[in-house]
Amino acid sequence: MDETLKLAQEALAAAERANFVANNTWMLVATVLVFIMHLGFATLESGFVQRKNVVNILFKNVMIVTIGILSYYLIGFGLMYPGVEGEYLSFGGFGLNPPAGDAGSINYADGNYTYYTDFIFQGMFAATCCTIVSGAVAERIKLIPFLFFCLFFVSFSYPITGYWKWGLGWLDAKGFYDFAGSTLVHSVGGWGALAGAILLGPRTGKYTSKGIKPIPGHSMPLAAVGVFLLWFGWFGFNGGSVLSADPDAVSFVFVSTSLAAAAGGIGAFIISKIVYKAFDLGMVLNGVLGGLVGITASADGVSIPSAILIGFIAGILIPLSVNFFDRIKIDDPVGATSVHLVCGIWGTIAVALFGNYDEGVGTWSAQLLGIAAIGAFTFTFAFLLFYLIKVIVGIRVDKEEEIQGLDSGEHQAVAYQ
Amino acid sequence: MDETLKLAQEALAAAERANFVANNTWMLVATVLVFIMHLGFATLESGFVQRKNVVNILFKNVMIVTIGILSYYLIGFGLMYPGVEGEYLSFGGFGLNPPAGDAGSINYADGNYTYYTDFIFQGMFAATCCTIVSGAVAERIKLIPFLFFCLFFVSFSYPITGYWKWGLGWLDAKGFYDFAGSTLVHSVGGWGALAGAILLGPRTGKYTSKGIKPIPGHSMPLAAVGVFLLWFGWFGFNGGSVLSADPDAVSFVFVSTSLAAAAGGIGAFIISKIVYKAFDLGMVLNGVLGGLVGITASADGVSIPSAILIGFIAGILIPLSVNFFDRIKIDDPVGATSVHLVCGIWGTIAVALFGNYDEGVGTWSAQLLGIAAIGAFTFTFAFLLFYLIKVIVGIRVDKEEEIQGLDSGEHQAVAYQ
Amino acid sequence: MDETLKLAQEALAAAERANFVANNTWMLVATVLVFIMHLGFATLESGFVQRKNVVNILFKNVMIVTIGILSYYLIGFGLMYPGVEGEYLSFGGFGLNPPAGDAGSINYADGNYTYYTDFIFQGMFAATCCTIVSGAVAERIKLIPFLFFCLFFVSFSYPITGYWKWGLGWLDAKGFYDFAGSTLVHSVGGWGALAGAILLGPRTGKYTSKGIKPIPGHSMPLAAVGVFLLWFGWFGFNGGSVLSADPDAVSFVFVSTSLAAAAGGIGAFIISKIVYKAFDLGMVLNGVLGGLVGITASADGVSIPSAILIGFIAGILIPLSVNFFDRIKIDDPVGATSVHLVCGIWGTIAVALFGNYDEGVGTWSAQLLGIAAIGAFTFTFAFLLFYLIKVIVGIRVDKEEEIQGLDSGEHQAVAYQ
Amino acid sequence: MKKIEAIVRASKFEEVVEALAKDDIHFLTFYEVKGYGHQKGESRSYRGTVYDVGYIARIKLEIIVSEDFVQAAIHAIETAAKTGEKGDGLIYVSALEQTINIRTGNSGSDAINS
Amino acid sequence: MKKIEAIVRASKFEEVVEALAKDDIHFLTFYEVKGYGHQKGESRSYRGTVYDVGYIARIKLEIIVSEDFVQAAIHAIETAAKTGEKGDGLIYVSALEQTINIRTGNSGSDAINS
Amino acid sequence: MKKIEAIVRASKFEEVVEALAKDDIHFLTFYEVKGYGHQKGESRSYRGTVYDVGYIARIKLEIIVSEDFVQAAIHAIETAAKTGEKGDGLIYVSALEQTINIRTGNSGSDAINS
Ligand SMILES: Nc1ncnc2c1ncn2[C@@H]1O[C@H](COP(=O)(O)OP(=O)(O)O)[C@@H](O)[C@H]1O
Ligand SMILES: Nc1ncnc2c1ncn2[C@@H]1O[C@H](COP(=O)(O)OP(=O)(O)O)[C@@H](O)[C@H]1O
Ligand SMILES: Nc1ncnc2c1ncn2[C@@H]1O[C@H](COP(=O)(O)OP(=O)(O)O)[C@@H](O)[C@H]1O
Repeated sequence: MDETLKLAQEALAAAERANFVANNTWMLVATVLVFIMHLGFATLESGFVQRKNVVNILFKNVMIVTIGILSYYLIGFGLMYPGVEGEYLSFGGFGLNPPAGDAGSINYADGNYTYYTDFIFQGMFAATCCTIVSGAVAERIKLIPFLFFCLFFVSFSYPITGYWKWGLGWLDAKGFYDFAGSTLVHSVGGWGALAGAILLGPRTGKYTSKGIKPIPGHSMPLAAVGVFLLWFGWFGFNGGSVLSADPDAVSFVFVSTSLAAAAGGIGAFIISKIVYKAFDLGMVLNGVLGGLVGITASADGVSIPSAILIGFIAGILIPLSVNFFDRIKIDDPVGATSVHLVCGIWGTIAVALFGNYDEGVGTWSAQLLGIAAIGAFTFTFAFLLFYLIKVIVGIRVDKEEEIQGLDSGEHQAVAYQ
Repeated sequence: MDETLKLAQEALAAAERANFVANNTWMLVATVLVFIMHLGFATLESGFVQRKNVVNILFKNVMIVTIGILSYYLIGFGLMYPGVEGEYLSFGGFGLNPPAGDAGSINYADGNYTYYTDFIFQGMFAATCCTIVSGAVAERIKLIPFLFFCLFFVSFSYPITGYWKWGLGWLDAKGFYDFAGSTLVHSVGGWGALAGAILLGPRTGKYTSKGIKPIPGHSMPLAAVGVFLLWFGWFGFNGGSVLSADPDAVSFVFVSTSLAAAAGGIGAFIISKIVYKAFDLGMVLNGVLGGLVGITASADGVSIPSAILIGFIAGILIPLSVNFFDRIKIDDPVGATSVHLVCGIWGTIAVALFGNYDEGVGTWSAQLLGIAAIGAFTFTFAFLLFYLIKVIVGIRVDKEEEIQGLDSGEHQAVAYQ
Repeated sequence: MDETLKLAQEALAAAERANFVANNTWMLVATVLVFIMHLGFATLESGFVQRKNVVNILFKNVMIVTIGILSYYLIGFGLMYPGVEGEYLSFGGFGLNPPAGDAGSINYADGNYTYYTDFIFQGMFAATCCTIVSGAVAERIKLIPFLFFCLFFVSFSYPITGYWKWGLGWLDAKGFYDFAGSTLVHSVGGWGALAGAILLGPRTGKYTSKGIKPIPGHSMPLAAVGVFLLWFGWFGFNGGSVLSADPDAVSFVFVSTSLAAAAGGIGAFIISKIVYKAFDLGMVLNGVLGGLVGITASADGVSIPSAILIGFIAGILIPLSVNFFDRIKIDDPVGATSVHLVCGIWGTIAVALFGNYDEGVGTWSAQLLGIAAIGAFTFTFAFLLFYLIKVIVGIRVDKEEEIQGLDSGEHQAVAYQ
Repeated sequence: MKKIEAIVRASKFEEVVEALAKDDIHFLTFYEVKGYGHQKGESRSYRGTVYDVGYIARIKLEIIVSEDFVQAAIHAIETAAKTGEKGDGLIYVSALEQTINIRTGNSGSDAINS
Repeated sequence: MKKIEAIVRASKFEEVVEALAKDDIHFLTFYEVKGYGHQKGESRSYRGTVYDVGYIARIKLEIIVSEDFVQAAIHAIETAAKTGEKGDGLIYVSALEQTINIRTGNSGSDAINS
Repeated sequence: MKKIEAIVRASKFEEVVEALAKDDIHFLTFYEVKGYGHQKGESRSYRGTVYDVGYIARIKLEIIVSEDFVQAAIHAIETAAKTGEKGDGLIYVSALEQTINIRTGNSGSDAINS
């Protein structure tokens, strides 16, 4: 009977371990899926830029990932998850400081994942915000100044606002809700993109006296590959944000995310046909992304029909927003502001509109406060940072180089031989 | 002692939960893998079409996924899994109706996956059948009529025949066996492809008085990327069709699937060298796909040597079949009919030849009946649907547009700048 | 009370099963990730070769995978894991011989994975060594002779040296340590690459009287896609080499691997800027790969700062090594020798420098012995094999064909239309 | 010897080559060009903006023939390349002072009949 | 009729076309060429080696005009294409014996004013 | 001034450029062309069907030289480009009425010696 007790205890321990292993495995798979989103961005952006700037955009995307992960290791993680609640700013220390023994393992997050899993999953998100910026400032920004921007943006701006909500800072206390980062990741990137696009000004020849002169991307296949890869990665981005492998939650998130993405594509398809009289691949691709960004804030807490509606509206917003930014002469070669900023804001509002969360969570006031606070902070941070760099070393390549292309200018190379 | 009992019960519950989490996680990973097959198809098909039709094929592939998932949500799932056995046709209702509580969760499928997992895994399969069609009708079909075809094909034809077997309809009762869809997915797509290719007729200039004039695809790298991605996704397609993470079954399926794919490549390599005197990349790529399609019906129930043989024969069939369809002047730009229809039928027959299944399952009569019944239904459905669309709005672009390319015609765009 | 005992036993069994399912699922996911590395190599290599040789390199990469998996099934697995310890050479039999019942299942590897999982995971690694070679001998080697080389290299050379360590052969007994294959996979491929590059000689026009004439790759996007996919797959390559889903170990490996890859990119970035005055995309891409290869031997047993240092140094080695091989006129179109051989050796040495392993494991003597023994065996094997093929049928295409390109020569095809 | 240059639609190119062959003109060189002419450029749509690329794509032929083939060649091209729509293109002829076949070294009309 | 050929910088091409249009020359054909001249080729860097591709990329224009437009065309191109830097390129003019418009069949100067 | 045009094999192009350089001819323009001639086109294999693309790929050179360089240039090209196999190509020379250097404005032979 004493035997039996031991056996039962042993069984329970083994069962808890098994749950731990299964949950952690999913979180690691989700990490891998989020990683590949960087390839998604790299291909999407290189597809949407001109042939003469492809090496440059690829170079940036590779560097962003390396810088992003390393700086998140050095500073970002400590800033975003200091382990202090309710603050505006707090720092948990440099590098990784895993709690010893089970405290960093099975007990770190109720048997859902380890300390290292936590870091690497979060670390994969970090670089994303800079990748979003790189698309909007493409084809005219200087390489090194841009990398400097990324270093500071991902080391400070992203983790600080990330702390406010996911690090259980003050915004979380206020009931602000953002499931997987419509605001914390996408809008943040979008605000940075907007700041950069404004300070840089449009590409030479984009807005002429004769009106808008489109500068088409050089490879639609690359762009399409990018969108499929991003959708692919989004299963990890949203599915992993459940922070466990809870079957009900994760499978629900898969469904809401996929249907929203699909609805986004349909929405963009309809509008670009009706309003712009064309079957515009670029629009439909961005519509899918819009749907994904839109559902990201509430993928775990809306009804499926709501998810579809959220995605559909996001898809509709894309062509209108792209057109709007062109009208106000803010030149964004890949449409990052429309996809990540506009749909990110929409998705965060959708939490208040459609979300089924606990009392006081995701309220109108909380959501608007979050959008405003994070928007204000991030835009200011990015704008000042870009501005500083601009006055010190300059951020825009000279006109001759822009016309020749950044590949021959910055890299003495060509993308295709 | 009462304590002990509680503890033991607790342990058992925890253990069952852990099994549930692990199984469901695998099913979700499999879903993600099946999803990326759509990128595989998109790249394969765009690689095999001419430069002037690339935007069009990409556009179609993106739209198919969005339409496929949404329509499967609206109608398909209810038609395919109505929860009624042995029938020819039955409808479980629109949209998603998850059983409440554990009934939709741990008890939904003996702790293997949730209701939502079931839907999204199945939903990813659905669009595939249309993607297969899109390859065969590429470079000459009108966009909107084709999307209409897809809407009806994926909403009705695919789920109805799917119900017959996987939904436990009449064919299942007859002992028809198709593990992961050699017939239910691939042949179904292949029959639709055949119907479309026949009704459309060949591309202008393909079959001249001077004989067959090959119209080479515009990018072999894109095509190769497609095949690798499809193989990659097939691990989820076949591995997920185990409908649990059962280690023995899934790992066996991985081995049989991989070896069949490899053997398919070798088979096509040998034949295209011997018969056609060339190291033909397109053939070898299609040979790998042929091997994958061939093993799909029996990946869980044949010996490994049989799996290799099945794949090898499928690989041999590819060059012969491609050549056959060219001889009878059925023009299929990507070889979809050879890969999915011919090898799908072969794979379904292979069940009877090599399969080790329960008494009365996968018998010759059952397999032939299944092939015939599903073939007859699907071909008729697709043919009539295409025909109806043809007489009402027409399905083929005019010659001038075909020569100019569908990209400038339908999209006023070019794939590469 | 008897009841309770039964219940407790049942619970324990269920819990053990759950652990088994979770572990095996991770190993299968890792297998899928390793598989996609073959696409990574295919795209990387085709990006780095000239337009006129793209079909040829793709063809080789597809054939290598098919040959690799099949030959590993036929012979390789039996040679690499004969189940005999401490030997130099031993053979476990042809094909697959799974132990019956639980012995091949839950008890095969303490409930971590099945026999079939073991085979397929190992099988995915095998082909890699040949893919590495194919890059270095690209643009001038004859197709069939090369495929012959692969057949023997992957059937005998790779599994024999693999047995020495992972098969628990003599090197393992000596305390040699190589976690995931810096030496066993990458250096082995690198030695083969070196042997081939030496015997073939440089591409026509690479080393002229006027000095080195670079022959740039034809598509930087393809090359970049390759590197991202390889990094993606490396999560399975290193993460799967834990041979279980142990949360602590796997998550740690994810972190060390990612940070080393990032540091490798940074290292190559700095050196190529300082020494070669250029923002060289090719170098940064190879730097990332160098970091990955470098950490592969010790990803589970070094501190995170050491992992970063290992990656960083590997990144630094890349430009220097590429330049060194060019100086001694060994022509390697993709830089495979620098990435896989040089960084593979560095990574294996790093085990002795930074590794925290049991007494007598990964000592300087053991590591150097391993590098020397495996290097000597593999280089000799590859050199003799290439040499034999050379004298019998010749290995190099004639100059006219080389200038025309292997695509029109060997395949009567072009990669792009 | 004369040099005949012609700018024609890509969609008509094959017919032109066949027409020339009928008149025993089997040798020619061609390449892709872009042009501005009566026909306005193709209109494209990108990101909700419709625009005109300005130019149109055409194929240019260059044919070296001896005096007595000129009219036949012109006639063949004219009839085969004509659609009557704007954009059909031009033919223009100029005189050559020397023509040498690299392989044979023959010059003049022998340069091309060898 | 005359044929004016000009080799200009890609970055100047649009200005040249506009300048010609100002002088009522709306028809022309152009294509991408590479050239060796005073200006040395672009320098490239690959895998740690800096090298010179030798040539530079340029756009070649071909304009068929009647006698009286020649000087205007040359002037327009010269002024619009000039930067003063090495690499500006060349203009050269040759005589045509015949010019036929494929659509109209008109020849001579009517070939291009129709 | 004369315009020398030559159609040569891609594999011979570099040798031709070097040969011309030896004769002090450093300036030229070139572009890729396709051609029909004695040599039949490359044969291709796709999906089990072998076919002939018809044309062969070649490089066309365009060299503006003054009278007295013509023979040297022709000779250089002829010898460097010759393989003796079908497909070696052609050289043809025509007269120019004007030549202007855009940068210097010089015309005639000065256009290219500046
Ligand atoms: N004067 C010209 N000089 C050079 N090329 C010309 C000229 N006129 C026409 N072309 C070429 O012919 C093409 C067709 O000319 P276009 O005027 O559109 O045909 P059409 O005269 O039949 O209306 C143009 O795009 C251009 O490439
Ligand atoms: N003699 C020539 N024959 C043919 N093309 C020439 C000649 N001289 C110059 N070019 C073309 O003009 C381009 C610019 O010539 P370049 O000498 O660099 O300009 P610039 O004379 O203004 O210095 C060259 O790259 C070449 O394409
Ligand atoms: N009469 C011609 N007019 C225009 N181009 C020609 C002519 N003859 C030959 N060519 C060009 O030269 C290339 C080689 O000609 P070909 O007759 O094959 O060489 P060879 O005369 O040495 O046999 C052709 O492909 C074509 O581009």
